[in-house]
Amino acid sequence: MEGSRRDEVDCASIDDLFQGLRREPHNLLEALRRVQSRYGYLPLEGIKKAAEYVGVPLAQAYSVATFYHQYSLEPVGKYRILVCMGTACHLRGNSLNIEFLRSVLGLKPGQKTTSDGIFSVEEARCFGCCGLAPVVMIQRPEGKNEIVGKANARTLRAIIAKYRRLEGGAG
Amino acid sequence: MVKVKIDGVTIEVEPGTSVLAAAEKAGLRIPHLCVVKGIYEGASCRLCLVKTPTGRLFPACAYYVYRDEEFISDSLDLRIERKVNFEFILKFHRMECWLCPRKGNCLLAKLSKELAVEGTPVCAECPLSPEECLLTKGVPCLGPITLSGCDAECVESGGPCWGCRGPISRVDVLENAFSRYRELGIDTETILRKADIFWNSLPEFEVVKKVFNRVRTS
Amino acid sequence: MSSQHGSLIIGEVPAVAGHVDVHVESKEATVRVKFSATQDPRFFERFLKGRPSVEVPYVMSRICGVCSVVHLTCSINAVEKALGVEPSEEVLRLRELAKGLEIVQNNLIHVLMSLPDFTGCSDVVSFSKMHQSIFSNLMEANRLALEAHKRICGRFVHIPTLGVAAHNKPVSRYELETAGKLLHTVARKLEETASDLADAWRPPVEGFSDPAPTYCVLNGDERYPLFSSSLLFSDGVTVPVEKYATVIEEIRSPHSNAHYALYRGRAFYTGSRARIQAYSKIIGCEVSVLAKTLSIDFNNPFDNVGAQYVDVVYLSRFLGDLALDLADRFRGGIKPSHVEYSSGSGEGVATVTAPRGVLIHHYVIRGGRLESANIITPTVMNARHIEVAGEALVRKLVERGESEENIKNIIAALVRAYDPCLPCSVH
Amino acid sequence: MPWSLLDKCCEKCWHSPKTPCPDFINCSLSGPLCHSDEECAKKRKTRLEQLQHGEKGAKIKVPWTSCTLATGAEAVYQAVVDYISKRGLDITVSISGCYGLDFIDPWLEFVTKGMPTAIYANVKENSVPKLIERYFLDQDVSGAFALKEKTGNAKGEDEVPLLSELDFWRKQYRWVSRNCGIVDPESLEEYIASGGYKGLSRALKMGPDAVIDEIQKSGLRGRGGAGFPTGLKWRITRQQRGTPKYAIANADEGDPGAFMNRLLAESDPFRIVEGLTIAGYAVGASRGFIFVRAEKPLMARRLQRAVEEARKYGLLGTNILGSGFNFDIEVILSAGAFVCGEETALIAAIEGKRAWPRQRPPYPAEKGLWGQPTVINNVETLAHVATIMAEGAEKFAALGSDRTKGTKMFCVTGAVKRTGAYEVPIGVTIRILVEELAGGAPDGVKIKAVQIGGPSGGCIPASLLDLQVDYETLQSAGAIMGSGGVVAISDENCMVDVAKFFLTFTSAESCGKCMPCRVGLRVMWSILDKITQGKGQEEDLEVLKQLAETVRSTSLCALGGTAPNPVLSTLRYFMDEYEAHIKKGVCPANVCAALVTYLIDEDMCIGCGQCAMNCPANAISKLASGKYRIDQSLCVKCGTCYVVCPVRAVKKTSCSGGGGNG
Repeated sequence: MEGSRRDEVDCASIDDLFQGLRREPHNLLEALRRVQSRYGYLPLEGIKKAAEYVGVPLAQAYSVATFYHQYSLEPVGKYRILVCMGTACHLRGNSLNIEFLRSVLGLKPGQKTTSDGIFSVEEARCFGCCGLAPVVMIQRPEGKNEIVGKANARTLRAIIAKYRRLEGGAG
Repeated sequence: MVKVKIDGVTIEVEPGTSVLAAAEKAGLRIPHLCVVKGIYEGASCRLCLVKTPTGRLFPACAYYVYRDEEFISDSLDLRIERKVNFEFILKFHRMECWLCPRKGNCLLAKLSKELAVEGTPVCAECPLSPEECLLTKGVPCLGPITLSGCDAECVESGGPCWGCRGPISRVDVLENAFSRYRELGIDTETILRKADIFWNSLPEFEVVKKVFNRVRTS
Repeated sequence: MSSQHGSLIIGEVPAVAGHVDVHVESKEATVRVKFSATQDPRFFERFLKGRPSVEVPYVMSRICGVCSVVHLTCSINAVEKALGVEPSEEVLRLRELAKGLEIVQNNLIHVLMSLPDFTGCSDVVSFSKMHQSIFSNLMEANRLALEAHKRICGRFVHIPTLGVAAHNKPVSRYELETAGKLLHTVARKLEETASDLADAWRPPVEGFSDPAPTYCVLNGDERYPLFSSSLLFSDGVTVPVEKYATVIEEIRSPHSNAHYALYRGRAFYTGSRARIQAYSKIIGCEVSVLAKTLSIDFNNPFDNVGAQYVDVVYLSRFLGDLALDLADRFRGGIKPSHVEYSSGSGEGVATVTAPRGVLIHHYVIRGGRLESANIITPTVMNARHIEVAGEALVRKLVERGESEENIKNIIAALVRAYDPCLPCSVH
Repeated sequence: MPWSLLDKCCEKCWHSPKTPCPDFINCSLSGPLCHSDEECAKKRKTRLEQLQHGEKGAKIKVPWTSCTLATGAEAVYQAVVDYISKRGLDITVSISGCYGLDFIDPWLEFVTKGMPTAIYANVKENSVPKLIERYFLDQDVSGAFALKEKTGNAKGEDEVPLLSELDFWRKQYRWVSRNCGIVDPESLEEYIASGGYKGLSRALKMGPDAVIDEIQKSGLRGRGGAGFPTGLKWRITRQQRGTPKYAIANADEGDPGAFMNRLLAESDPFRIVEGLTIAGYAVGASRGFIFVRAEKPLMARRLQRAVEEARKYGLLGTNILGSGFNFDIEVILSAGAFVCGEETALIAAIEGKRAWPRQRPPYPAEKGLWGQPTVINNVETLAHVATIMAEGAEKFAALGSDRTKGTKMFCVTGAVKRTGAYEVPIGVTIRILVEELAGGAPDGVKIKAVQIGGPSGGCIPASLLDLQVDYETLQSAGAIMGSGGVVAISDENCMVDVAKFFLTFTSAESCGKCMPCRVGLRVMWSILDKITQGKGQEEDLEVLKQLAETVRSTSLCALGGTAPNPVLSTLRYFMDEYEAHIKKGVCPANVCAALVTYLIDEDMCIGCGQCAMNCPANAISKLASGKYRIDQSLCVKCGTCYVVCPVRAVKKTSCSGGGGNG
């Protein structure tokens, strides 16, 4: 499954991504972000192109790509469930929520994405919505985000069921 | 030229010299590990810490002097900080010294002796290359499970390690050592019996035995 | 102890290694000196039971950190005898060399430690200040001896070089030659220092003669014996080592953890004083001249120190020649070697010349494992003799009206003169 | 598009980015200055009036920020627009920032002439028509949350309190957040109409040195956490010989529990752009950067838009307002790394490298971005700068405590009734923040500690709530002011778990460059983990302390240097909880999973089956009696049943030796 997703990536026509971006090394972060936003993750070919475009060695681009949390070198699920791990969210029970999500989705330790590639569960840093703690954010493939405030096992189960239905209906 | 005073020794150096370079110029030894002049000067290992008279700590390798300044490079608290930091370094170092090409010329082993940190096995100091290793000749050598610090004198004079300095207490090292013994067909019972000579009453030896038993049965 | 009655305790006589208390009790003209080692016994003979015979020597060498090589070689020898293994000739020679080197270096240190007693100084520091040249010469000789030792053995104590029927360290011809030359230098240095030393020489008690003049040495014909198969007593009796038990009896000291060895129920002594007397013919005149220079009275227990000095000079020459000879014979150096043997059963007694005298290791091995062991160290042999000599000495000193403080110092000096390496008596 | 204040009033006005007019800001408010024309003056007056009440005399403001969007402001906005177009009402709908009062999100503000301005709290999209009808058609304000002022001619006015009289508003001093929730954050015109860019035009007339003097006189200290005097930092940077110089706004607000920078940038972004421009002018920089945290994309969009707007009207670019000062700003989005908040790491990130901090000195003021002198200020600091330059240093210096002047925004979250961001003069007590502004603990729990300063801060016990919040006082109590996040911790939380949580955070966020931070924090974490599993030993605490000290004093940057603070402060104030875990194997707050057992109280169970349905391990089964029971051998202690039970029949107990470590 993951393999086939990888193969889909064709980075030949990637150059249009970088339009309007100056060819300066300090634009590396932005260039990588654009690659990621197109493919959902950073394919190696994409990192190469980005590095080439801004004029830094591939090694540096790779070191940057592995350093920041927002970049992912592996394909992620269609729906990325980001569980806030901020203080307020932790204190109000997000550590329980993430365990719940993982067990409901049947994720093994170290596994991020469900085997059908629909959901991935990740820890995230504070979204700045601490007033609504605990917060879970679902990144949808069309680029819109759904923020769920005051999340608990019940609401999360409902949300997963909702997206499962959506998937079931589509395919 | 500016004057740097380190531990009471005054050294005249060009402005922009690091404290470490100034100390080396005066023949003072400040332990350091990560710095390679011109290649890496990121001040990562935090071993070359020096103290200003006001008590602030700086890494000597990345503190450049532009005016007359004074530093202390050796004091009890500095030693403790260095020691703890060095223990951190060893904590996640994969110590399979018996297979390491740097054995016998290992900076970590040297520093662990210098900083009095118990961590590396005798193999780290052993002058024999991995191919000449006594273990490969079937000699039951206690090197892999014994604390270094003796400069591997026994191995140097031809005999196997007898474990004079006591057992290493890191479980992962012991496990690796066990599998190495087994790989080379050395009876671990012999090893334990030999270790029993000097470690008989050491509480740490119980750890060794426990680990060996666990690995054997698993 | 101003009157005829009283007791005196000399606590913790400082020496090279270990401590010993000496209790002096005098009661109606009978004086009793009690030599009591304060150290706890370590039960080497007991806890080695059941250990594989190969390991035994390495552990036995830990009886004493000062004369580890001697214990090691003796133990190896005993195991070999028990198992009937014959090591090759060069291995035997290297063993002699290693052991002899230890005697040289060891006795040198003993001499240095005792010299304050013999020059009227309170301690080594003041001795080093008063007799700077003697001190620096002796230290230099010691350093050279250590250097030679390192060349042959790799490290100073508990050498892993030697093993049962084996030699582990490659010794190159260069190393042998260097060791030989160094040893000759040691001998020369000591000979040069001798006259200076003679000037400074003030034995604590002169004219005191040994009340029990029986000694024991290894029996050797032509050559200074570092190993031997028989013991020689001063009354002319020669006993094969296997039969040592018929003449030497080891008993527990009634008042301490130390052991006594008695020769037919009598106290006897061993050590350099005995060796120089017994081997006067082998040693030859050059060294005898040295003994004259130092005006050694072999009948005086104190003069053991002087005898040691002579012993060191002779041994340095002897071992230097041995090393050079080996270098000549083995032009490519001596390779590590070992003789294959099956771990069998048997009984073996080995005796070697130790720095302080005669050392006996006696093992019974069954099925490759140690069944029983008996070790008689020189200190054990000397222990009773110290008491006997001490009693006579105290009587003499009290007659002379010496102060209590003086008596204390002199008794301590006597103990040091015999044997500064006390843990061996408790093992 | 109607005529705006920023447009030319007539042919005589000559301001454009290419031909800047030094009096542009003053002129657009109280102009025209270069010529006298009744018409033009009237035009401005009408426009100002329009801005306040909407072009059609009525206006609905919908807050459009991350926090309100998360509670459904988008749907509310849609409902408002739909309803207005359906009924054909003459009402302008505009967006605004956020007051920082999270507990009323999402809210709506209704403005019309002759009526008191009303705020409605927690609006649902289906209640929108009713609200609009009642306010605009019936002129009835009853049901509103608060009013801005009273006019005496609306129905139900007496029952609704004035906003300025409410506790959480009255006790605030809104100095830097004055525009938050009031102006449209995407409109430069509204910003200028509310007094914006006065500071910059004043600064440009004073000259750089006078600006630095002014800031020094105000006593402003960096609001990012360390509290370094801003004026001094600028002076040092100005004195550096190297050119070009750079000015950076640090908008990488990463502390969990702190969102005042997000709030400022989303509600009043121009203030930050103005502040950064002033900073650039004072130090002699030619380029500015705003480095924004990746997790806050709206903040970046707002700032980006503000920069573009300012550039459009000649407030950025070459020869700003005719002063000869050239300055442009680039907004850079991070890619997610907490350590970017550290200034040297931030510089590395801007350069397009890994965000690895480097050893200071040399400080960025000497060698910063691309080796050039660089001034880095926190977003809040820069907002203060713009306000100080507009209002004058004296006014600012009159606020605050003896040692630290001015105001500071604090975000109070956790176990309080009214979570939100509050601006208070520095020197008020923690009690005022937590109890008076945020309303204290929710019913049924008690606040036992307050965590101040994010992962780098410390936990202060409830007994010390009367401490003043300023840099020095907090430091002496083992916390730091940090960026100003205040998290109230109730007695339902375990302090050991809290300390472990912060270490989880900091050790995951450690950049990995230096040893004490990379390894030390992990080792400390594993000790705490051992303690929370009930396997701790007494000597662990000593080791923990020693490690914490080493990590603190030898780490390369402030991340590692402050990361042990939560551990040290909990060790200092909550030793009893550590001891309970270690000696008795009990978690007093029933939090640490390994020490807690979940049981269903059969007397209280109503047999609804929620617990069994939600149990991920299928450990809950129905008994013959219709009640439920947990099979302890299957229970994974996730706590789901505890949360979902509608009647709280699931109980947590922490019994001795519950760790099951034999």
